[in-house]
Amino acid sequence: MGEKIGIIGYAQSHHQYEVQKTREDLVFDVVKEALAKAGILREELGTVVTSSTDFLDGRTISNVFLSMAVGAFLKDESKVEEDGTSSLMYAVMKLITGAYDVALVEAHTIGWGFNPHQVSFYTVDPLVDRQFGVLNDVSAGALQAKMYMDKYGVSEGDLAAVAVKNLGNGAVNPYASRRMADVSATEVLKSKMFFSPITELMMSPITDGCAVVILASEKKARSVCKNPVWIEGMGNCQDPYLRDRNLLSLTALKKAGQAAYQMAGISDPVNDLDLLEVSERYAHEELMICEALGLAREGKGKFLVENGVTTKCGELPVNPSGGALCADPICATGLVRVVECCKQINGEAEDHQVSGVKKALAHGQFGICSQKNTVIILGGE
Amino acid sequence: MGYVKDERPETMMVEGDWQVGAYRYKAPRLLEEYAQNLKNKKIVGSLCMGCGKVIVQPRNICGRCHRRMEERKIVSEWGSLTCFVVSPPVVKGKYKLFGLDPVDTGALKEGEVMIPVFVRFDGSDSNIACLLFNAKPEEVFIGMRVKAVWAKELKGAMSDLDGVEPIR
Amino acid sequence: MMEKKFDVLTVNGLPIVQAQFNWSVGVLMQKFLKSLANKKFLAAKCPECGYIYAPPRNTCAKCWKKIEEKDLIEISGGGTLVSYTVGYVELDGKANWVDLKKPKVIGAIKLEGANSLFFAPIEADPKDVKIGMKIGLEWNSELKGGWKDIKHFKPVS
Amino acid sequence: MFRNCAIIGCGQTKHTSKRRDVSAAELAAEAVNAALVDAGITMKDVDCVVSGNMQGFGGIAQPEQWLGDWIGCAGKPAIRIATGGTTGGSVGQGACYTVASGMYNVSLAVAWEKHSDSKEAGATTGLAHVGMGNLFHALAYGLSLKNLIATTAVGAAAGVAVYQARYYMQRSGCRQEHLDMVAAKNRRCAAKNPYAHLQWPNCQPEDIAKTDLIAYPFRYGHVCPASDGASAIVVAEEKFARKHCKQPAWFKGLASYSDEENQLQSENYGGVGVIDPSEQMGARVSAMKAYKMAGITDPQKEVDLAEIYQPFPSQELIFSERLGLFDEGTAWKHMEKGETDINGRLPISVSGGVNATNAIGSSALQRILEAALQIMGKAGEHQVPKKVKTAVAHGWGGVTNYITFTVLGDTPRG
Repeated sequence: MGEKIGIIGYAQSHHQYEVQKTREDLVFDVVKEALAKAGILREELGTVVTSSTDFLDGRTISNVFLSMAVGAFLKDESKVEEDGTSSLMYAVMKLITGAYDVALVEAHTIGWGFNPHQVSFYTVDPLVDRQFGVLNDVSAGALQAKMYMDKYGVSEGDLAAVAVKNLGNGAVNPYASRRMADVSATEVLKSKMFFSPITELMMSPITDGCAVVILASEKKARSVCKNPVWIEGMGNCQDPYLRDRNLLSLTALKKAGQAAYQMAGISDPVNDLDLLEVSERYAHEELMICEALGLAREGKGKFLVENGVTTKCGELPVNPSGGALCADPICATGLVRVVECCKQINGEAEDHQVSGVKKALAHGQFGICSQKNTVIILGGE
Repeated sequence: MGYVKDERPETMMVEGDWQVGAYRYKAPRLLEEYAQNLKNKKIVGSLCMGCGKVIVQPRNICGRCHRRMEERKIVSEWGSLTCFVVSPPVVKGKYKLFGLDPVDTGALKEGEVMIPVFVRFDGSDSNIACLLFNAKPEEVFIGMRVKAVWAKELKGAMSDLDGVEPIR
Repeated sequence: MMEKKFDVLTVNGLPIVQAQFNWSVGVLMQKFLKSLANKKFLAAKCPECGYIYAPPRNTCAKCWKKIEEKDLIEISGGGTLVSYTVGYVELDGKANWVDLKKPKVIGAIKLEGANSLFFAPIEADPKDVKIGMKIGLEWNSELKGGWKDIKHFKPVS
Repeated sequence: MFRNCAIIGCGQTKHTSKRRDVSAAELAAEAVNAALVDAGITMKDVDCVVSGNMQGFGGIAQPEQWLGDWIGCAGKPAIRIATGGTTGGSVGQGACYTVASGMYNVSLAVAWEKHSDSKEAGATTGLAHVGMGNLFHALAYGLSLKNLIATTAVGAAAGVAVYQARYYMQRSGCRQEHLDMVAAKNRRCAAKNPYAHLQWPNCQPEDIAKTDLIAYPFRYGHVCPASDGASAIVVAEEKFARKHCKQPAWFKGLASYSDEENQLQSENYGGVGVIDPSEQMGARVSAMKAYKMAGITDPQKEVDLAEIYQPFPSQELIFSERLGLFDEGTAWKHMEKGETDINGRLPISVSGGVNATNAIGSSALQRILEAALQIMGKAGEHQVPKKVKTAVAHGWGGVTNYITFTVLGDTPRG
């Protein structure tokens, strides 16, 4: 990357199933908080990139009435209709060109307004799968989980272990919506079955939520911020549609990860990274994500959890904030991961702080079975 | 000579729907406040303490100053036209809203000529769209002074402000 | 239409409002749907890389070669079950989860003679379903040329 | 650092009201193929795909997940950008930023719309969905049906553009006959563009004046159609561009500033502080920024051609002034003299523009594409006779508050 881009401000909302705020207020409050954190005024913004989708928000051109709330009045504005990490990537690219100094990235989803799983049904092939009416993100996720478990000998208990780990982590995260301390594997397995093997506690909860990150060019970042978090690498990739894709591994994430590692000069992710925050919509996805990011060989992801490598006090903590299993505001989930990484690097994560985090990886995904993936590598000074 | 026609074969179609009506939204109580004030023949707007703009109907956030508009201001029921359009006579079946014909529902009468206008009520910095009554289309001009026409029965609803009419 | 709660209001939509669509399918897909009436299940073989798409499509995603009508081949419609899930709920189309009285099996079928997976409900008792099973296609008695011609997918012994 | 980048290939489909010979995926693929062929490259050369459309119109959420395989997303970095009417413009600018930042060398931008997939004419529910939350909200507080119909939908199609036109006409002294002239020019130009939708060879203002009135000043002959169609461009960095293209169209400046909502309502049925929707502050600021980036000091002299997003003829006049191409209130006078015609001093929307072809998601990308074609000299029958050195492409969307503005040139940025 030619120029260095730093994160100077970030904020997230308290994610809940039904936030008692209008969409406009929800976004406005978080944007205000992030601007205050960065110590800059709205007038100093150069460009604004938002992230939300029309079907999830229930408005065609979902960003159109939010321009004022995100502070984009007479500012360069665009909307990436994907996960927040993709809009972060786009904003970084805009900053690298030098066209603007400061960028605000905003992502939100109102999950309460309309069941996002119904929306996922609207994303499948309208000529084939939508006609059969059985495919949605949960059933497809279950198919993937079953295939993965069958191939690599992973049991339901292994998936439950992931959920137990993340739910336990999320219990001390004040922003998480699903906070269940001391949940046991049996409880996870006994919770309401949706599509076997996926139970309610193995899938991410629907929440409303919003996250904001403010980026700045190196010069600007150093002038306004004591401890900017630098974007060291980023990568993005999309998999083919479900029908023609290898469901057993997340090929797109592998490519995205490699691109990001190369950019950040990381050859051995296990040693070079201090922490990962990944968006796992289902328990099995965390295992597959860890494998695709090179933390374990294919099919061996379960040993990371079993041996405690990825716990909060393990060698390489994954999702100390609880991850998407504790709060999943669809479009914002990836950006929340970035915010969590920044907090960890700056030592602001309070109860779920991991000590000595210098380099962290944030992952965002979008689409059925993690079809689109973005990887961002962040580093402190 | 007219438009060039483009003929091409058609393939079969498969169907699907999108339940737009099943969405839910959260809204602030501003419109409630506005409607309740209409019952007392008052038009309320929100005032931004940053730029001093008064917006009717009240809105929550001033994007110019990026701050909440917490103050309220009652604006005059007198105002001036900033824009007007004369519609052609209403014809049954020509235009439908959500599958309903305005003439069938009794909202409009066949052959009626409407004059939708934008009005800026004195003391406000925004337009309101409504209908102009008691005026002939050829008399209307931009900048015309108008005043609010209130519904016969005030219910505390948006329909209390029926429209505007010229001040004579 | 509205309920009072906290400082914000909940605005519900009008259930009568819905958007309806009819997606045109294109030439190859039309051929596929029409030939279902003759109990034929078509697939498209990429003339360049040989990858077989079922149902057919006109552009190869792997090598970006145009696929034409001459590249259509017939396959059985049956295949091997590579994964399945038992659904205890389903979406009602209006964004609600509805509990199913009778759980439903959804399968990912690797179609015989094709490279694509096919996702479909499978008519079977959840207890009897196993990965690696052979799945066959059963036709409806009335054939009109469309998806409704397929009665269901079912394990074959 | 802004790395030089240029458009090296353009592809679009024939636009018409019903493209039912193809599926939405095949439609988008058609444009992508044409762009690759035009650039003389294969999909292997493409590093990144930027795509977009308006999902509510086709009823498919996040369609690039399904039809990504048709437009080359599979196994590649892919970004979906959608900003309403400006979707195409944002997609084109997105492709530019991906290359200009040095992240990728060759990017493909593709945008499409398939209105005929909706069962209603013009996908009205998808469109009304913009303010659906507002509408449900206001109806619950007793918004009268009569008021609603009268104010939001005078004559169904025209909506707020009627008011905007009235404001402009009041400000500038332009008359209805000038709108006829603009519409006739666009129909005539479209007849020379094989991809355009509403083609009417030798259309004269009198022909347009014969069509029925929707609401003064608009006639049926003025209004844009709802088209099916797609367009795609290939953007490449300098070295690659020079190798593969004799005359690439270089990106010189770009901006997309948004204004306050221009149409009476904000979220939750609040009012807005914009009195005059023809003022278009967003367009003015975008133009300022883009001209500055491109090093243009006097756009009236330096711009050779403009592609303006004008679903209604009044908007061609409004935006050509707001973008600094004419003095305030004079665009119609220049148009009257034939300066904006295909062989005029400053040809505007000689492809027929959005007035003749409106596949919403793709329309704004088509503006960039047509501007590029003129610079590359590939426009064919509607190529302007003079040498085009600098061309500008504009798009508006949202509730007339979003603007994309792109300056293209025949030489790279200095």
